[in-house]
Amino acid sequence: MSEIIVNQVYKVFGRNEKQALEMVKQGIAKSEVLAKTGCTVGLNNVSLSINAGEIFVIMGLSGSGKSTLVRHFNRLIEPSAGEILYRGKDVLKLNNNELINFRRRNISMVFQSFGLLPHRTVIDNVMYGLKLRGEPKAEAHVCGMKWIEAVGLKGYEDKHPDQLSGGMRQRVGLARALAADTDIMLMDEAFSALDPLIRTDMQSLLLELQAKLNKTIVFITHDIDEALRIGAKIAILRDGSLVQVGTPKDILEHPADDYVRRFVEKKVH
Amino acid sequence: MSEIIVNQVYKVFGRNEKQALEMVKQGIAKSEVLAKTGCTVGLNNVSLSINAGEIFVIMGLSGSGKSTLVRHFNRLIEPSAGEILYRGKDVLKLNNNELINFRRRNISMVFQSFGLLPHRTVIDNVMYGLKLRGEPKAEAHVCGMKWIEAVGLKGYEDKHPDQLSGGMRQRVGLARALAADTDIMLMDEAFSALDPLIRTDMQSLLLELQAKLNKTIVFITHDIDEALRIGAKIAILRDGSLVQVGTPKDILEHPADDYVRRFVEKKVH
Amino acid sequence: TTSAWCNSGNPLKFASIGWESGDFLTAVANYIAKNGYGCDTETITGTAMATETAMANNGLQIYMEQWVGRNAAQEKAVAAGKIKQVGGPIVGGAEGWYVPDYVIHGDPARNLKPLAPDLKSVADLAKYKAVFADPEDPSKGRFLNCPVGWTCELENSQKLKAYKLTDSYNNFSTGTGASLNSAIVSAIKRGKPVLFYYWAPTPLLAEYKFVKLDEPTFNQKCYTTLRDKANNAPCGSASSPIQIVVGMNAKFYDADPVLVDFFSKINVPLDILGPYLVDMNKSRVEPTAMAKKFFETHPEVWKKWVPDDVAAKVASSLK
Amino acid sequence: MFPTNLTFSMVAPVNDFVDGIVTNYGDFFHAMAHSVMMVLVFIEKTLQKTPWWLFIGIVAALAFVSLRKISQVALVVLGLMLIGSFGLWDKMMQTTALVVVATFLTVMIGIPIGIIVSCSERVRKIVLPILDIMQTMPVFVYLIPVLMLFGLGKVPAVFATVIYAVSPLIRLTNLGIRQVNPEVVEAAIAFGANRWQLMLGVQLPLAMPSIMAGINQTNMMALAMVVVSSMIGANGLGIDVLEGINNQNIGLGLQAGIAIVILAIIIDRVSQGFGADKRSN
Amino acid sequence: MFPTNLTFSMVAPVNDFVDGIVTNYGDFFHAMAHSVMMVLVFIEKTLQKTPWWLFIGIVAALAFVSLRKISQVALVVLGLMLIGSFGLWDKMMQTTALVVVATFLTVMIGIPIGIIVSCSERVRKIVLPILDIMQTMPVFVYLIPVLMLFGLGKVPAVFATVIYAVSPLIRLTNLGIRQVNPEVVEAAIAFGANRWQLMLGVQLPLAMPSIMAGINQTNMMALAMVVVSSMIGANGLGIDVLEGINNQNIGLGLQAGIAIVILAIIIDRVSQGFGADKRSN
Ligand SMILES: Nc1ncnc2c1ncn2[C@@H]1O[C@H](COP(=O)(O)OP(=O)(O)OP(=O)(O)O)[C@@H](O)[C@H]1O
Ligand SMILES: Nc1ncnc2c1ncn2[C@@H]1O[C@H](COP(=O)(O)OP(=O)(O)OP(=O)(O)O)[C@@H](O)[C@H]1O
Ligand SMILES: [Mg+2]
Ligand SMILES: [Mg+2]
Repeated sequence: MSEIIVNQVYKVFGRNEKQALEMVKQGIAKSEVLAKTGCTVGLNNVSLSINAGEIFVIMGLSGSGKSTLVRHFNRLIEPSAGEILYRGKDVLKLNNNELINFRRRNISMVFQSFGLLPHRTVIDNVMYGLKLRGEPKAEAHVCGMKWIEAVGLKGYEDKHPDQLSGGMRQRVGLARALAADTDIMLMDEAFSALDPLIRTDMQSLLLELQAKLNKTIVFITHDIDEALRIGAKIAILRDGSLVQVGTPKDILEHPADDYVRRFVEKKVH
Repeated sequence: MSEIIVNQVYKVFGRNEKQALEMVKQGIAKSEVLAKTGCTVGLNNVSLSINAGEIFVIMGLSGSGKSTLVRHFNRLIEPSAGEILYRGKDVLKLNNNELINFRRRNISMVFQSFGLLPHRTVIDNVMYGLKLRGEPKAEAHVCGMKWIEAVGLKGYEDKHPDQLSGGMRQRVGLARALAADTDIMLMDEAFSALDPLIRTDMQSLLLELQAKLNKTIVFITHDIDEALRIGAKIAILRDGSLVQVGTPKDILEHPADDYVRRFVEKKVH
Repeated sequence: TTSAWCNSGNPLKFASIGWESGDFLTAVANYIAKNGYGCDTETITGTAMATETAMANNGLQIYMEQWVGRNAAQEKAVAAGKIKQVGGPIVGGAEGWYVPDYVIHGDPARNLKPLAPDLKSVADLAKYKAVFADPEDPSKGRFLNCPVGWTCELENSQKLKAYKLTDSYNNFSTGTGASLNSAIVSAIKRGKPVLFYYWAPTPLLAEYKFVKLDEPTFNQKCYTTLRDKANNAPCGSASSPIQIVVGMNAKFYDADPVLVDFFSKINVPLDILGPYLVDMNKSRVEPTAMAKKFFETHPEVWKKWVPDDVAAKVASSLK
Repeated sequence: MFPTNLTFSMVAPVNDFVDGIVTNYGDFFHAMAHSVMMVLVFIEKTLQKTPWWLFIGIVAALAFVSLRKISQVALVVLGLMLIGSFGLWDKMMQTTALVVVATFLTVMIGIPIGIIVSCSERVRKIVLPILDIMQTMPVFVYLIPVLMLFGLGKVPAVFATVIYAVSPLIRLTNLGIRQVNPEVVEAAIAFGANRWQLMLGVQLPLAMPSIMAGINQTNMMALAMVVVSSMIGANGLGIDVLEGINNQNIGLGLQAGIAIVILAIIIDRVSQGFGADKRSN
Repeated sequence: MFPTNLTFSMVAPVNDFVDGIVTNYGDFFHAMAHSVMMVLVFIEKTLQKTPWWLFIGIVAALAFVSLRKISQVALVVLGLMLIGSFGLWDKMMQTTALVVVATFLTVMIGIPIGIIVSCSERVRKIVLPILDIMQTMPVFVYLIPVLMLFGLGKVPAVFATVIYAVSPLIRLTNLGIRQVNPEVVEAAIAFGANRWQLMLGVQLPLAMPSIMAGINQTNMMALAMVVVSSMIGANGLGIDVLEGINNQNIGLGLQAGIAIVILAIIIDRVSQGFGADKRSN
């Protein structure tokens, strides 16, 4: 069953959004649109569907629109055109309350740049999602501590984010999303700052979660090994357009074009 | 010839620095020091030497003190104890002017969290080091544009950092350090947010720079493939202590302990 | 003898006036009203603006020293019947243009030469404009006018025209009484010449030696031109004779004939008042303390203002 | 010089208008002011009845809770003692009652408005000029009508103080909220924070330094208004300043001025202490 | 009530002290003030001699450069015309001269001090109470001695305005610099920025929103002081307010008050425009 469906979504950043959108729809290239209008193309006619309970990996060049795409799923960004369905309901048509509930219960996110609350301690950051939806403090604390331990930050629960290393901050963001215990988890380069040991642990953790609790995980990564290990499907973006979607096997064996081939090449040789 | 020598450096973060330092010197473990004093051990008796013209890779678990260590080289952090020599001169004894000149001419850095100037455009960020040391504007601009192109950001030179994707920001930080054209470059997970294609290009760029211009590069990474590809020497940190230093071959063939073995294992199998 | 106003539980509120003679009169009247008539009295501080407004609205009842015809707001309220004016607490007030004595006669003790030996009347001023030179515009002299918005400011501005001094003197607004006073005191302390408008009874005039410049004698027709801003060819005249009264709110006036009678009898002779004012200003004696001293030393004056029973109560409260 | 044929005057119509209001509605406004005044009088009386050592004790305790430094508490106590030994205790209590009520009202009004302004560009465009007017329109211009309507004394004083002091608080609350890192706000929204949670849990705490700067300015301006308050019949320390001016008694004015400054510093430090980041490590 | 046996008074010694200074050094201070006054008089005369259409033209041009919006420029022009048609052109020029000089001095003094304060915890501890004093010590307390020393009028007015208005600017400059993201500062230092470059290139630009809020407060407070300035003999719009007060001529006071507000808004908007982030995209 499709958990998320993305339907012909376009996103253009900048002042002359309308004009630039027209140009994009006419097939003018991202660099040319930028040079002519000063607008950046984020997404260009992206359509895809993500099944419930699968780990869906998104890959692509830096700046190709991965973060922009996942931000559409919880409507942190409104598309310039197109629609996004969650279990058949149009996310863009949710009213304010529905949207808040959707974010609290159904979808959580690990941010590429962490997005921690600088004025709160590690444990308070991790409990944040639970507190927002009004869970009792004691339970939230227990749950928070569980995930802090799971990401290996026990002992640091009373520190503030600015006292942590980059990878530790990333793990706080991870624990926060895990603690929220939602159906969908958006993970924007959630492991990029982690060393291989912790990273492997975290990958296993994700696989376990997905297997046991049937979570839908949208995972952005640059590491093809990682993508192949955990991804049930892989989507590859380029300049805002979707180049290929498929199982790891598909992608490895039948790359849609040269670009995809070079992406997976590293693995092959 | 040794470009940088680190001699028995300790670093403790927190209020009871003295007391905690004593405990560390007595060999008490990092987690225990944290629990007892609230102080975090950053570095614990680290000594190493880095040769001129080599790419020196630092690896280790998240939170093991890698960023802390390289911040000592350009004295963004003062050690709790120990000394740091650059070409035989004690960096800790430089007076204010000497230190500024050292930072302008001899050492540049790519920050893990980028550290871009949010109020300046991409090109101004990249030219920043050159402007600081008073190079003529026109030349600095030419040089800046050269490196913006090299990291693949042509067309974005007039954007501000908040209009870029994570990987693009990282590349701005990279271009800024490259443009400064110093003897030493400190690269704190400088490629972590980059996709494999751009990443490979950047690795080649570094190797070329090192070969042609004989730059000394201190490189923090979590990617063992990357470490093996570009590193002349690899140092492995754990809980602030140096566990092993050696050539990739050394490390692969004679890991000092289980920890190191697990780190490189992924490659071996 | 009792007061209808106070007996019905109303507080009797005096305006705090803010200059020495007013403060002294207020303290005297307040003391008698409180101790002699058993009133619940209060003295409310405020600028003239605030207290005059409150007088008209019955926020205050008594204003012990009002100069008739010298305040536009007050004139309006009187005309509208909101304020009644009675009695004459001070007789013999003065106002005019002054210079320190040393400007005319010199002061050998301070080594000051007479800078304007022949200065007698306003007509001589043009000749001496350099003596009173305005630092902002030294080609003219500076005349320190009275605070903005007071009636005297308008009169003085018209007088400058009438005395043909507009080309030789700048009309300087001092803003407030306090800054006028400070400017004069500063000049005196430094032995500098200064030309200004002032009034009496005040500690300033009582303490230092000044010379009041002669003006044409009072003449109602000319005086009217002096009070008309729009008139560009006024003729010279001294200001109208001064009348100082007690102002009271009309409601109070109607309600309490007994106290009205008391207020209308109050009068402190100038020769008694003068030294008191200097004392208040120099040795910083509180007005209430000054009033008590006055009650003790001059029973012959104040006992005339009240019935015997009230006088007795006041006298006994002094012990 | 501006050509005179282009000039006109609004003096007469304004005066007539105000006259009309005072004549027709004066009683109504006076009655309204009366209840506010009773609150003020009650606070003032309570403060004045409090024994001096008890008052100092309470303030010292508050200061300790807020500042957590014995040396600071000692300074607070010393300051109050100094005011007392100037013989200004009673007047201080009157001023304190007025300033505390005015500051309280200002904060209650200013922070919410600041928040609203920060949420909407349109509201900001409307509110900003009003703030400009409130802060620069000379107090005396509107004080006369207010005085005519509300009577002399405390009520118009509180009124004027709030109007004058609320503007920087609104501005700084708005500024602080707008400066909060958008990435942090985005993260909070992504986890389903509603407006209220976002404001209370993220934006306000992170805007705290600016807001505290606003509260500091509010305190300062409220105390700067003490003299003006006395000009319109409010009792307190301002009276001595006025008397000092009128009678060239600089020492008297200075003493009261020092008392006002001490009061300002105490109120400021204690309130800043409560707002400060209590992060221990 | 505070026990009376603990009281003492500093009234007499202070009065004697001030008397002594005025008597002995008054001439010296008057001479000092004279040169400042000449500058002020010169500016005022120049402004007054400028034809009104030229002045409006210059201000409109400034506003255009700063605000880049025709509608805003039109409002500025309209505002000035309104002041002119109230017949207050000359007085406006006098006030403008005073306020512009005072604001200029305040900014020249306030921003550097704010920067110094932001660099050192120790300096901050010393400067902060001084700011408290400057802002809350009632103007009139020190104005009378200042007046006696410097003479009536413009100079003490500028003096008082600067003292009163500089405090929020110092505070907000300090706050803004301290709030700059430490990671950005670290990066600048790593590339060899010296103190000067760090301040000018990184800290000040990033602190700009706070600093501009400080300049806004400075403008507001400088214009709030216009009436006080007139109380000590400085010409300008304040005179009409005083006259309005003393004659209960509310309309007259209101007209001048509106002129002051318009002036405040124009000065504020134009200066804020110059400080605003000119980022186009
Ligand atoms: N400013 C600070 N204050 C307190 N503790 C700090 C500070 N900076 C670093 N630490 C602590 O020092 C330790 C080492 O941190 P460091 O940033 O050097 O780790 P790292 O090896 O770079 O990790 P990562 O791979 O996650 O970036 C961590 O435990 C961290 O909590
Ligand atoms: N707020 C914004 N304003 C303007 N342009 C933006 C904004 N956010 C993203 N962009 C642009 O949209 C494009 C896609 O950005 P996005 O962050 O989605 O890339 P990404 O695929 O996540 O890259 P990375 O791997 O580097 O994180 C980029 O060209 C970027 O410059
Ligand atoms: Mg991204
Ligand atoms: Mg690090």
